[in-house]
Amino acid sequence: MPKDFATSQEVRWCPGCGDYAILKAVQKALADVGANPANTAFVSGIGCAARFPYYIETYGFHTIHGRAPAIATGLKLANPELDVWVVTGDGDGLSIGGNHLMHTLRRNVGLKVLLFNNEIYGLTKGQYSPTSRIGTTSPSSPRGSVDAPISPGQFVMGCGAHFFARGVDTDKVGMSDVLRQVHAFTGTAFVEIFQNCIVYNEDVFANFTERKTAADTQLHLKHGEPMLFGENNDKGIRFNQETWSLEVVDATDSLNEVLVHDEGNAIVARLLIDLHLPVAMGVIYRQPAVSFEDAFYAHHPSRMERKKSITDFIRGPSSWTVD
Amino acid sequence: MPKDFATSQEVRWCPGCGDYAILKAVQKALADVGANPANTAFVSGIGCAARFPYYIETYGFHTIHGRAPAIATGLKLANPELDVWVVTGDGDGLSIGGNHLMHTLRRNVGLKVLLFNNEIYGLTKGQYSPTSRIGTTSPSSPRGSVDAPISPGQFVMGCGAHFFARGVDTDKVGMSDVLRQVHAFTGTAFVEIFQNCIVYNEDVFANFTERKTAADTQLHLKHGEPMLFGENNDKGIRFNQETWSLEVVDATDSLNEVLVHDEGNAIVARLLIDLHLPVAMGVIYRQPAVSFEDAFYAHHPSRMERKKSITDFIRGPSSWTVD
Amino acid sequence: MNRNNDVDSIVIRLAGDSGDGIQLMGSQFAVSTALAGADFATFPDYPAEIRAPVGTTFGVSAYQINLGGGPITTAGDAPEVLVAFNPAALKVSLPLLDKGALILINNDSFTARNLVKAGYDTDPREDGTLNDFQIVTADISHLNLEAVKEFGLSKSEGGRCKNFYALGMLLWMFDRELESVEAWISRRLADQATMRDANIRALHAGHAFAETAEMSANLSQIQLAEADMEPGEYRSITGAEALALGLAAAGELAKTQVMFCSYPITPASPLLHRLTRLAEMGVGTFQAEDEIAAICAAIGASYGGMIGVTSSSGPGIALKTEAMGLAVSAELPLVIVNWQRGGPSTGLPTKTEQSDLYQAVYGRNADTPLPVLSASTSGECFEMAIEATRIAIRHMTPVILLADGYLSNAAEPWRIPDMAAFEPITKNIVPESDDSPQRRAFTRDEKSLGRPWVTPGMPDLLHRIGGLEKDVETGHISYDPANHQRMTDMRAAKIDAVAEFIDDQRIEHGPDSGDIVVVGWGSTYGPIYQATRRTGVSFVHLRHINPLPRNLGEILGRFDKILMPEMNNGQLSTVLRDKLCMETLPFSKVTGQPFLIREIVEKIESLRGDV
Amino acid sequence: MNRNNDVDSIVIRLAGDSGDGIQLMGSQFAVSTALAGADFATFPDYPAEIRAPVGTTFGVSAYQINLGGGPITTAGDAPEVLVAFNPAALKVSLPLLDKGALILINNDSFTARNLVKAGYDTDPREDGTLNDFQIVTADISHLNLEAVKEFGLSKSEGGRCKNFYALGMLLWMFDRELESVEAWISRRLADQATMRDANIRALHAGHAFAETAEMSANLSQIQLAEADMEPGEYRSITGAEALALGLAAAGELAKTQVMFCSYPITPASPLLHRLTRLAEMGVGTFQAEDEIAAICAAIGASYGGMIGVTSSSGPGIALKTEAMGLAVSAELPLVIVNWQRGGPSTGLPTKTEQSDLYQAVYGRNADTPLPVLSASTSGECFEMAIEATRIAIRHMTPVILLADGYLSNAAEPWRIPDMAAFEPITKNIVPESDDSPQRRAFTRDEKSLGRPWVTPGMPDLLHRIGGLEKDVETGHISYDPANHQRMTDMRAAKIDAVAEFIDDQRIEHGPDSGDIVVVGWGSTYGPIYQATRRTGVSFVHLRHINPLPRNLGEILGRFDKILMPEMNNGQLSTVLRDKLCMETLPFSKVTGQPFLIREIVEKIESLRGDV
Ligand SMILES: Cc1ncc(C[n+]2csc(CCOP(=O)(O)OP(=O)(O)O)c2C)c(N)n1
Ligand SMILES: Cc1ncc(C[n+]2csc(CCOP(=O)(O)OP(=O)(O)O)c2C)c(N)n1
Ligand code: SF4
Ligand code: SF4
Ligand SMILES: [Mg+2]
Ligand SMILES: [Mg+2]
Repeated sequence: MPKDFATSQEVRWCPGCGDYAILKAVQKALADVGANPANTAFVSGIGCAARFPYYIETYGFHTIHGRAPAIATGLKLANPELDVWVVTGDGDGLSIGGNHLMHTLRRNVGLKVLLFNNEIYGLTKGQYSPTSRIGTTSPSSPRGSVDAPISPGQFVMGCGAHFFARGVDTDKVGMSDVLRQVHAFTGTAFVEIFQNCIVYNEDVFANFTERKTAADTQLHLKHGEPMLFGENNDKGIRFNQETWSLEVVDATDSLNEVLVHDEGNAIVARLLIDLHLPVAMGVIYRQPAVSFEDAFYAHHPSRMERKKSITDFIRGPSSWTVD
Repeated sequence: MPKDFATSQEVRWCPGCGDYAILKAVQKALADVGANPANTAFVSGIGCAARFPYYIETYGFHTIHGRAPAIATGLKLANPELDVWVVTGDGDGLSIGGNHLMHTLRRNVGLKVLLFNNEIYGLTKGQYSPTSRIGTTSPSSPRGSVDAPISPGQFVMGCGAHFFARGVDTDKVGMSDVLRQVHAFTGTAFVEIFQNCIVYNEDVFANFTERKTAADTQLHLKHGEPMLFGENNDKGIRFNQETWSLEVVDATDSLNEVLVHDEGNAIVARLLIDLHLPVAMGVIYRQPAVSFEDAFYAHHPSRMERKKSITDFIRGPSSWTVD
Repeated sequence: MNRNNDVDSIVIRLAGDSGDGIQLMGSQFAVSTALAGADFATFPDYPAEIRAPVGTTFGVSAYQINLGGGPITTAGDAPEVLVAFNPAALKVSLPLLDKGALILINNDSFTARNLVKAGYDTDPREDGTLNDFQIVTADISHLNLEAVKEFGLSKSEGGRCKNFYALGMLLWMFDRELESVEAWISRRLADQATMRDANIRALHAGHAFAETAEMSANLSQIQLAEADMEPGEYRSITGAEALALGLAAAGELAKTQVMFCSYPITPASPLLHRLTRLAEMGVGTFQAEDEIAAICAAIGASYGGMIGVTSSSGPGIALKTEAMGLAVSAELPLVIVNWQRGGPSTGLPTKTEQSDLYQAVYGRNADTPLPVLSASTSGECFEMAIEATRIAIRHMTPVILLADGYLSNAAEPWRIPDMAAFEPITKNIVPESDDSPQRRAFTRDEKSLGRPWVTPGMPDLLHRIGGLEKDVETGHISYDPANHQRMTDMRAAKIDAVAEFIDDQRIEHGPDSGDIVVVGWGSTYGPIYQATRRTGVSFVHLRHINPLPRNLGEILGRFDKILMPEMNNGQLSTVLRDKLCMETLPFSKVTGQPFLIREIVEKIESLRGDV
Repeated sequence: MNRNNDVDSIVIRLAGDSGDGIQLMGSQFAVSTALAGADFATFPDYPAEIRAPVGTTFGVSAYQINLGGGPITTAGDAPEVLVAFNPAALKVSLPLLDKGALILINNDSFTARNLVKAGYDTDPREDGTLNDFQIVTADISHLNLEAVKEFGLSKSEGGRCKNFYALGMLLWMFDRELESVEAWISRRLADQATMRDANIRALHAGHAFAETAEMSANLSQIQLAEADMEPGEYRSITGAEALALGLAAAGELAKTQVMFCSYPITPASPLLHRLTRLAEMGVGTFQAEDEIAAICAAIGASYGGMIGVTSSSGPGIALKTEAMGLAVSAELPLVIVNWQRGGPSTGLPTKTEQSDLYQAVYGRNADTPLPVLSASTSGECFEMAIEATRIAIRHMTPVILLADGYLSNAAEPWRIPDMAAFEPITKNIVPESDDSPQRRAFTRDEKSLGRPWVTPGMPDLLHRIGGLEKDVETGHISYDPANHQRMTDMRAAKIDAVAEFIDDQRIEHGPDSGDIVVVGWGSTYGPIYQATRRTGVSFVHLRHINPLPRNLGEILGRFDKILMPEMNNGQLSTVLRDKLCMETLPFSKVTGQPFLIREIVEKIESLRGDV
């Protein structure tokens, strides 16, 4: 039951914050897949998002700003049997923590990384973040920010990610589908979750997250199925080789031209990540590969068991006796 | 004259190190473009590569491990008139310094970044680096490394780079061509230089850097020209839409299918980066955009000039007088 | 509380939900108070959560003001007037009050639901909880809505005027004018005419209501003594505001731009926010990707010829320590501001503490000394920012300036200084000589040991700097053992040399010698000031912590006991034992809260008992 | 030099090009020395450059050995025998020698070109430079090539045997057996038969040559006193080796695996390299992307139930200080090893120093105390690694273990300990109770104040930890002021409690009280030991620096003067003044080089003059 995954702690996000819906979705997904709470650990950095572990009845470690992936890597190495989740924000994960994220991804450490992207630093009261759009006005950019933002999707692909997915905080169906697949993945499963910060960046994603228009503004991907969207699946996505880009076509006319989603295609994944409207959701890229901990243990002569005692080693290459 | 750019300091790399050739190439390129030494600054981190500033007669700052891009950003902001070069290694730039590199690239700070990739930590005596291939044996991986390496090219593209080029340490012609273009670029110009560490990682790139076979193993790109290589330019690169990948074709037969290099095409750039043999060289991607410092100054109400005195501000919103 | 009488000073605490506009109300009250000639000090005390659930105790936002005849140096120990906007505010504030305090309660908010949220089983207004206090209740929410009805606002919009209604009442109580607040509302809401008018109406309505018969039966006007302040022009200022202005002023004095590079963190962010508004004074702000990048960009800016400044709080400063070593080694100027907060680790981020002194004085690898300064009051942040910059440029060194979470937000009246009274900040001169540029760039001033500030772009001075050990004379890399010793000695001597330029330590007040001297630093200035005045003991307060003023040892040597109240576990005591080899009596309070005056008074009295 | 006689001990320095195999030759010489019953100490001294140009002075690699009747505790002040493989080696070594020293010169390398590279205008063999010394020359390169000619090696391959040729000569001089070296060559070059045989041949040829008439006329055999060493089994060990073995042993004693997470840096990397070879003893190594990731991964591993260990040198430790605060706050065990090197900043990375003591004891934000230990000798790194781990697990705290660049590489004979003599390392028990898991996970042991080590995967103990302040009893987040004070006090008390478990301080030698005591810590042990023995003054050496042994103040109080030699600017003096409020006499040497015995002897003598 999802509520078995709720802790006794009072949840302290702002009323109306998108984090509540994500918490619910994760609790539900863990219940759905029958996760063992004692074998599950949530590791987070610092930020509003990073308060997450206090609210979920598993092991939890609220660490320091930006370092959750590194701490989680150590945890996973020490106990590869655990399900280790990392909860981070766009500041925590992509500003101060970018380096650890990069190396986690390239190593393919078996972590489930949920990045709550609200395009703002929530906890420190609303400064622009590395995902904020140019021109974002905030306490640290009263005349609008000038920094070009990073695309989380392009960044993780550039780091050699093996799993990249997207979801919307309030989209129960889409989120629980994605989270189940995250749970099943070996290696780093990275999810960008569009999260609404109602206090400092209200409705930045409204143009595609509004329920009413979602069918037309979101493209829900399923491996092996054509990329269709719209109220009646009447629109599709086609690759235009002239312009080397994706474009929307009328699916009723030209169904045969509509791309079929192949999760293993890194090139199309990058085109999908850049798609503006509709915005691609679900598992955009998945290319399984051996996880870092598996490679580590496979390679470790004793699989971290003590096969010899110190007394077998302590003499070194040569020793002598004084009597 | 290139030798005007040599300092009085004895060069202290290992005899035979690829760094010597790069130093020469840079000295020559600066002389060729008529750079003003007093207006040029080289900023480096720590590593063999990072000793570079001592050997070039311009301003120079040998800083700390991984932080050169951040220091250079401050320098460029303080004086945008300077030509600021960053010299870094695969460890300095991509291990400890990955985060700063990422943010430099997304912001498009006007720095010329030369990353000497020797796939090893030279200065600390040969441990494997984040670009070392799986299985690299080194003092810290006596049984071979297990970490999957990062691709510098994919990484910088994922960070939103606007300029990515490649060169080989000993390739005078290619290097000086690339360096001239780097010099001319506004924004972050990033070059991966394949550099031979003869002590700890000799000949890792020999399969494509050998002079004799270079014509067949390197693809030298020129904007607007077909992607041809081979002794007689008899081979070409074609895009296979079935497999979404690049492949080698006989250029005499199917010249019309050979791709024409478009520096602005980020998708093809990524395919080129992954090309194994031939290895793509030269300017792989270039998509000019406003630099961070230009955006910063354009946006700064006084362009960093003091327009008002403290006495105009010091009263704040209201003041009163006590007599 | 001493109602119906003239009082010397009074402590008022406003408390309500985060959404109630308490901070605004408080700061407006402070300013209108000051305009009428009172001295004041404030202490904003708000929750860690951004917007905690309405009505909860952990969502309570408070603002404490101490006002009256001066000098007022703290926000006061126990509030004598409490304005409680809801049951949770009452609940968390009650333990702070002494018997007899006046509590003004917003009746409307005492609903069953809110009582439960605050954790009250029964209504405190009725169950005897408040027996020891004077209670005045009013239906503030309701009265306010009535007052602004005509503007046709929604219920929630109308409700947002409530703080001005209550402010109107307060202003009547203290016989203050409404003009300044009215002017402020008009400025702030210039383009929202309806809200502007509604707020002004609420203000007047609250004032009028307090004046009416029903209210004034319970509530009477209080006449505050006028403060005896030095003549001059004053403004209200927080530490963050003063430090921002100080940095800008330092830039002007040095005829150089200021490049401020930082990464947001509580409670350091307000300085960043303030500085973004000083662009026309030659101040640039760069929000870096992390603290390391921030200090590095500042170092780069200094290398490029602007004054590089960075700021953070403890955990962020920790990340900067490696780069500080580079700035020491490369001999570049740099100002590092630390707004201390409760620790270790994330600790109590919104609470104040002064526990980063060890880190500032000793917290680097190797022998890496640098000057450490500290600001005592919000206003003093201005001068200390100038002093830090002056030292950084004169000695070509990074300088740490310690402030804290309390100073960042606390407002006080500040006499606007005459800028002409500050000496310009001058740079060391590049020697004219035939020496190599490298040597010229490292020719140090004989007295300050600061080298010239040579920056890329200057013709004929090309040279190279870095973090490897350098020859003490030529500035080239040197692995020579004897040279390393000389450089180590030079770096120590350079920081010691700062003492030759700074003012001698003075005694704030009290006798020149005697049984007890109280030694403080930083924001404990306020409570120590009052406690030592009340008890008549001597008070020494440090602004320069490394190096210490030359005469400090001599001064302290004239007293039998050195009492050191600190919001940490005795860190300044370590420094004084280290540098002066003097026995001290540490007096620690590590609760995230400033000292109360009475705590220090009691300590002094108990010590006296011992003497 | 006292030739043709039995000598008690002798100091030999081998010096040549980086490519000459000096380090290998030195370490083999040390071992064969030891096998014959001599005590020894070594000091490898190599250049900062990876492979500096051949023949240059900055490319000289040297290895100094002090051997003979024990106890030998330093590599010796002035070499009495110098083997100079080329002019550059002669040039840089000469200033270290006293008059009368014996210099063995490889004639072949004294070419015009090499003389120029070394900066000699004339040939020092002929221009009188060496008049004060005894000179023996031999055409070592040439003789060696002759000896290995039959193996058909290339000239450069053949040349690489030269160090063994010279080693053969040395072994004859000291009347040592060739077997151990031969065995070593056979093992090392097992799969390169030709090189193996050629090296063995060179070794014998050198030995035979020295024995021949021409040579022995100038060079005579030296009989070294046998060391009076405690009976037992010995091996040669460096600090990096001993620390690696100590960590593995600690894991075995705690029945827990060890996860070592680090990022390469000089001179810390050798520990990483060593540990990669101990995998079958339950040791894992993770090369992280930077120092922050390294300590964080170690914290994660500790959280997961393995012993997390990280290591670096000063600049890298600086980067770890924020995360140390997290480990303190979360109360997790962790061992942090600092191999100190010359600073500030990049400083002198290949040179030794002990200047990170401030950083270790005071270098964190907030009140964040943690235990600090220090290893005195290479061999002692073994025990201190165990001690650090024991404290970390007992008190559930990060522990800093200080070592330095000298210890990392210096070899000494080490008596192999009996593992059965070490007490097992036990973990605190999770209390059986009906309390919430959170509270149980934070129920501290009464004496050590360490909490139980509860790790994810344990059923029924789910709880949450982090860096925000926690309730002293329940472990839940707490913003309560009084609780913060209690937690601050608890954290201080926990570290103080370490003193209850450690051994009392002992006096190494000398009287129990008197005029002078010399106090040291870390790798200055060796020279202080000798200097105090020679002068007969008392010697106290610290292994526990925070907290200090309980009886330290009492011991030191019995002496009039406390002399503190340190390879820093007086950092331990600060700690003693701070913790014991005692006046000390700092004696600093910050040159990147270890103290010479005579420097300390002279200091003691001059102090005695004063007494
Ligand atoms: C070392 C350090 N630097 C800075 C901070 C301040 N800080 C806390 S959270 C945060 C950013 C939060 O943004 P994000 O990760 O997007 O999370 P959100 O609050 O938006 O969920 C910052 C800068 C800190 N706690 N520690
Ligand atoms: C903070 C810090 N960590 C680690 C080091 C040690 N270190 C110096 S250079 C280096 C890596 C060098 O590798 P790379 O950047 O590839 O340069 P290369 O020597 O191969 O040119 C390391 C780990 C350091 N100097 N400072
Ligand atoms: S500040 Fe934004 S992200 Fe943080 S809790 Fe409030 S609404 Fe959510
Ligand atoms: S170690 Fe390698 S990279 Fe470094 S100087 Fe030598 S050859 Fe060049
Ligand atoms: Mg965010
Ligand atoms: Mg490298």
